[in-house]
Amino acid sequence: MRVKKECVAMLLAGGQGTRLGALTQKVAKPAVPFGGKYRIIDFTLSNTINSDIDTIGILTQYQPFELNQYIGNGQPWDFDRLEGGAFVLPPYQKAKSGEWYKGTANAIYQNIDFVDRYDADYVLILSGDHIYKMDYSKMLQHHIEKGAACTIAVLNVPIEEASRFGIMNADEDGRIFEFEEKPKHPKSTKASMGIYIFDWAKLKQYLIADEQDKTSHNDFGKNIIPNMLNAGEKMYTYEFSGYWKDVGTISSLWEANMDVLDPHSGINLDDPDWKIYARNTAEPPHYVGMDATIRNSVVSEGCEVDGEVVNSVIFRGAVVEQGTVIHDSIIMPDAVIKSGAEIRHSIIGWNAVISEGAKIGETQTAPVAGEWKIAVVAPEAVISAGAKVAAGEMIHEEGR
Amino acid sequence: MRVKKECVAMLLAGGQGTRLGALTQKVAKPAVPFGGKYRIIDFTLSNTINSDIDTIGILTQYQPFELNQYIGNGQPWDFDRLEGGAFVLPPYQKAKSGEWYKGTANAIYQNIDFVDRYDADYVLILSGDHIYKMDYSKMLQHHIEKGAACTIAVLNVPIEEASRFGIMNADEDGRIFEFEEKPKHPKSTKASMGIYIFDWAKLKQYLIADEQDKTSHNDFGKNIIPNMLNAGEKMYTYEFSGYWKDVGTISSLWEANMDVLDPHSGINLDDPDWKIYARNTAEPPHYVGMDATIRNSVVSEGCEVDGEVVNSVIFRGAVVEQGTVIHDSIIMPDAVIKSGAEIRHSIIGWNAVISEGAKIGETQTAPVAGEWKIAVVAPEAVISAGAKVAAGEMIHEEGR
Amino acid sequence: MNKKIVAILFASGNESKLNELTIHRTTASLPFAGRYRLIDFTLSSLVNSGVTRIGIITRNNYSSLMDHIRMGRDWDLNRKNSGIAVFPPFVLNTSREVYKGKIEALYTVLDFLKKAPEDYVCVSNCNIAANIDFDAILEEHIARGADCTMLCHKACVNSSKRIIITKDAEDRVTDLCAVEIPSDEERLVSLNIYILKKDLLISRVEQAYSRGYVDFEKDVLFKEVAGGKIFAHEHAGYAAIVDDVKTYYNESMRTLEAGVREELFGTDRKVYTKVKDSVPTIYKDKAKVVNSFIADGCIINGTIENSIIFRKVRIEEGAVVRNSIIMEHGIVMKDAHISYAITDKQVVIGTGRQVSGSETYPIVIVKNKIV
Amino acid sequence: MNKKIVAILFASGNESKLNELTIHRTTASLPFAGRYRLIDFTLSSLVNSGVTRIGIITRNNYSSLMDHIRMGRDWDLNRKNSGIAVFPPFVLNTSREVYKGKIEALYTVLDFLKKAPEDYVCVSNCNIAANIDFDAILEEHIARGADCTMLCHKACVNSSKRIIITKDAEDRVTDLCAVEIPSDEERLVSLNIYILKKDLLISRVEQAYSRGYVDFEKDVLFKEVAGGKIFAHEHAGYAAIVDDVKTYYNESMRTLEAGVREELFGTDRKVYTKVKDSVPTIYKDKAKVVNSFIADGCIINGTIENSIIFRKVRIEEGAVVRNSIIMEHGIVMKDAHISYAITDKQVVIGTGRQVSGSETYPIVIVKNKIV
Repeated sequence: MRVKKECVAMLLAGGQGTRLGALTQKVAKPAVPFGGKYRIIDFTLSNTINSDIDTIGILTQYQPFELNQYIGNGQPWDFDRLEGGAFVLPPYQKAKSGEWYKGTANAIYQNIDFVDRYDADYVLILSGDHIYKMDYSKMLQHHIEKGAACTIAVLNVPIEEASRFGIMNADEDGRIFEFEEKPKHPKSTKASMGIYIFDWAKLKQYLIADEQDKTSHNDFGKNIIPNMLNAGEKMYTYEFSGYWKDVGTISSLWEANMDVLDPHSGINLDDPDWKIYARNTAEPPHYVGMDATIRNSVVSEGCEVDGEVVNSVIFRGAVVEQGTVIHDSIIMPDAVIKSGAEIRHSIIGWNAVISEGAKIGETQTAPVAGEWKIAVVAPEAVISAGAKVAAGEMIHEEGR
Repeated sequence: MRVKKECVAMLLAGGQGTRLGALTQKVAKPAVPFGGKYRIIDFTLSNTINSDIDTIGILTQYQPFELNQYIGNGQPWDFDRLEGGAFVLPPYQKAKSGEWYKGTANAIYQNIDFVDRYDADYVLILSGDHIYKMDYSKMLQHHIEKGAACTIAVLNVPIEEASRFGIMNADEDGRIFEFEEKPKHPKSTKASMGIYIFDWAKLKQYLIADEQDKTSHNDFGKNIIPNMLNAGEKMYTYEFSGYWKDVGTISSLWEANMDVLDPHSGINLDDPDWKIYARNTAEPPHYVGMDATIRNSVVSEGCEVDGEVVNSVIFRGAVVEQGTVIHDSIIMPDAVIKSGAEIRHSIIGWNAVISEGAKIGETQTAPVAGEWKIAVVAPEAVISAGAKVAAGEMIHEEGR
Repeated sequence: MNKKIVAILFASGNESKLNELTIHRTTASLPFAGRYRLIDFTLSSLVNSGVTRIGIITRNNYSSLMDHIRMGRDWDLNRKNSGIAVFPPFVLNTSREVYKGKIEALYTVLDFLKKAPEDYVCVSNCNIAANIDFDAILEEHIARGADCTMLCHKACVNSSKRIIITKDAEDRVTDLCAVEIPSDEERLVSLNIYILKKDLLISRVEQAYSRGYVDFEKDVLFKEVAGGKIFAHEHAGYAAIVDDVKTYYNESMRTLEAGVREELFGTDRKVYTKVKDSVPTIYKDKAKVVNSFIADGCIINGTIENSIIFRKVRIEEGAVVRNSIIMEHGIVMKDAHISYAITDKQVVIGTGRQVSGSETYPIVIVKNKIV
Repeated sequence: MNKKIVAILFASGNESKLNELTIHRTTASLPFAGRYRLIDFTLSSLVNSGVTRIGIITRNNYSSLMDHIRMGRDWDLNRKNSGIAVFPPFVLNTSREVYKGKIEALYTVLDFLKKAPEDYVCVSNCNIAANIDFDAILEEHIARGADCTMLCHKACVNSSKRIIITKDAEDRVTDLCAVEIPSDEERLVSLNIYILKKDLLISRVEQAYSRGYVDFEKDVLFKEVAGGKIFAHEHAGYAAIVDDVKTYYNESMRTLEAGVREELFGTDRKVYTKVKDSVPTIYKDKAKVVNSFIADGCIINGTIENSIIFRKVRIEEGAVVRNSIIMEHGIVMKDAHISYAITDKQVVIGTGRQVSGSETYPIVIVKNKIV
């Protein structure tokens, strides 16, 4: 039996997020923890279900177990539907051939059968490394009203930053006439958010043609979008305003976590009309000890905190012993910070152990050349007693 | 969070089941329909959950969509557990490398992380192309009581057929001292059913060693089992008695379906203590028309039958028009048999259309050289009006 | 604007007229068409139209209904932020008194309605068997600027009370009247399914409740006709209102007509029901079945004509079932004959027994009875 | 032999002594330890011990319990062939009379017990907070050839009635007595959790019911002691019986002790509860929190000492909370002071208000009240 779904979402979970270094050594980027109890992918998954789209394929060929296990039956996000739901889709063999995903477009190409199975009219392409809240159903409505072949979500960025983005040049009605990838002299401030809605029948044509072009990078930004523009397809921008952050670098991941602490940042996680779901791990409430000082911080379930925590995000199950100092830092799930340790402007990976008296990172007052020098300790790493980790240093699993 | 599971099941769903020809052109063998409303994999999945094992990895690199969509959130088999459940696991890329499954052992090797994630003590290896009902928890108990490194389920076969199987030669206590693959002169009648329980820590060692052996076929039967025997590991048989059938060929698939009609075949699908689950498709009851004759047959939901159906299995949603004759045949889901068609000793694939007056297959009274000459019409194929298909012929998707 | 529908269903209806069939169940959970309960049709129509917030108001005997619905999973209604809510029949939290009419019943769920983000509401009974596209009806409702759209169909009034609609060429309802006189003339009969703007319903219910009114149709709807914004939507396909034994029998038998089956099941809009994991039906050597609707899990070795056979029924050799409805787990033993009968769940007709009613007066055999 | 356990839980207990805390709920659904309901501990212990067939006998006020449990999904108990069954409190299907004692209550579920494939049964109240490994206890029970294993712990009897166990060196129970006299002496107190062979329980309940007995402990258990096959199993970790406001307060405060938290939560045996998708707790600039247990979703900008704070509580600037329990959605507004108090759900303590009880007599502020 085939069940029709008007719109199917395809999430490009990507390969190894190399810019996140030690944090993505063992997990795909979308599985990286965020905001005290979430993972990055929770935002896209929650947006999708909140937009009434109940079928999503998550395309990854890199370490899918963590994602597979995390998503499980999809129930935490309400994706445990009779038909549809959330599927992790690594590459597979067809009757005659099989190959790894070559690019973003190729990943969709290889999963044409998946989308066809749901007889979808539209396909929503998402990426898995952005923190934002967005109602895709409004974008879909806009797409249908414009009769577009493709609609691209755009964000107004400051003109001085525009050259870091893919910029859409569109007429007054929002119809795109030109697309420039990281232009030196940007003509507009409308930056692509990497969120596309396509007419599925149309996209399929372009994917098949693109696959036959041996010179193609099989990439949406480099090939599919320019090809469609050149062919004169009706392509429109859809303007998004609100909090949006690419968390593809250590510096931006840290910033986005700090935004959770800032009531004016615009990212409100506690909106009953737009809940962000996450898999629950059955932890007790957190316990705050006799010697604790916690200010301007987020603390999650299962933690034990008995030190000084200021401007920091403490993830579930973390242990912060007596006499520690944690400032402007992110302590990921189940990390243990032993007594006397000092942590400033750092990210401590899950299950890492910072032993007694270790000093991680340094206080900073402003980013250097636009980037914070955040010290990173890899998941599972052990930092021995009294050891020092400098600002911006990255300690891998072997520890120090 | 990691949740311990005493035993994790790994189902080798295999590659393309070439011996099933047209039936597995577009789906993996375990997804082939069986017994009126089931698929082959329903038996292994139901056995697993009925044995209180709630975590199963389904290893396939061939056309996983159908299986992915069929298994979905696992709910029909009660696999929608908080932790664990049913996962379709195609190959994936690790940080440094990625490759297709080379053999049965390599498929498990590539998924070591999956089993480790559940901290399993034991791993149950299953294959996806057998029809049987078995309580694996009893086999596990036997394994634990014997303190075995490996336990292999065996079936007593007639001595004259023993040379078609992998034969286990064991002492009185059931300890295996020799394993012969398809021996010319079998010394025992204990045939391996392809169902193994291993101590996971032990199996992991052998898998890692096997992976380093460049000459290995990375296969359980050819490499892992002989290697463990040679090393003197404690390996025991576990005797199974009851209905068991390999449905890897057209002839045996047909036979197993016919067994459903035979109250003495030993396969009782309607056992409240050992239910066989399947994904439900919300069809109405079947309707039997004014001119129908149905005898000694199985008819499932959603069918419309108005012809003569004798000794046949009619799957859900099939339409059998007036004036047709269906004898000793299997009509898979949503196939349409138009008026005046005659079908004998045949398998008609799902969604196939047999047009007016077509004649498929011929009456047979006994198998030739042990095999029935079953005519097969591929899924989705259309047989035109008046066309003839001979006994044993296989018609592919293009139709006739 | 949230152009979506929240639904309120009344699980209980004319239980008194369904006699023995509703001793242990509400009308909503009455078995119908071989494997369904009546409520399945309304729930499935709603779900297939994208309605996922459904409140069900119960009156009594609702344990069979709760058991059937569970958390709504079989209708894909096990939702985190919507899904099925079942309301007890008490007007006030503290009271022990059951609601009197639809007005009071609706008054008990005003909070639920107010909190729902949907702007439209569908109010329906659960004694309807039909496959309805509420999406299309809502579009029509909005396009017409209607206050209320009443679903109706062409039918003869042949037993219970029905509301007859008179409408003009633009489908505007010009008159409503309740009749009870059987007649062979086809008329436009209300299905008692309404689409309204949610705010309008809330204000009308509050007004009516405060004045002590109880009957939604008579005390609210009939009065609104004058306003000229009540429209009728004629359901084109098959629709049945089941509210007494006679309509139950007749409408069941109509599901044997190809056209009716097509209209009820033959669309992309599936009818969902509680999944029971039964095996396919087995026909033995002596089976002779014609013109019948047969559910899964049966074992048939006798003769069946013009009948509806529910799940897990056994018809033994030499048994003859004609023009009858045999519910789940029924057994018709060797050489028994049964015609024009409705046997409830787990009824056993003993070897050689004869049971026969007549077309105009089918016999009902109550649950668990051994004849 | 099916060496597994089916469980029967009594959702209701000493409601009368819990006063205002159980107006709207059963003891089973009493909030405890920041994010749990009392029944979560028993359910989780059972599930973690591989018990998946659980019958819950309700008495009254069970809608909050039903709402909490739903289909048991949060405890992984949404099973096709087992899972949670909730039983209404009626002795007979047709009767409207609620059961009188445990004997009658158990009599109502005899069918359920007989159909269950498990050979052993666990009978428990739902007013226990403990993390219990029933698997190990069952093994011990079987190894000893016990008729009944009674769970108990060392404690002082300080308020309600308790059953005191006397046992010999082999843990055989030699005497049982019910006492109500507060005492500072530690004794072996029954937790009212029993493991029995299922067939034995069924026959004892049938015998006792037919003789008109109502009290399981007095009329069955006490008499069995003579047989010499009742054994005691002393639970080594933390265990609390919550049956009046004083024990509720004291046991809540004990969860602030590191050892108690470790014994209740610090194992691989997780305590599950209904998932609510709340955000982490936010500490603002003026937060000063020590020795407290704080659930998710709170916003804290005041002082908290020695307190239990449930989900979604707001403590405003200048507010001081000491030695108190603040349940879900509570608000302590600017400069309000509260000590030795238990505030139920959605209680608001207004700006500058002062509320204080004493250690021996904590104040209870009922649900939804604004102080």
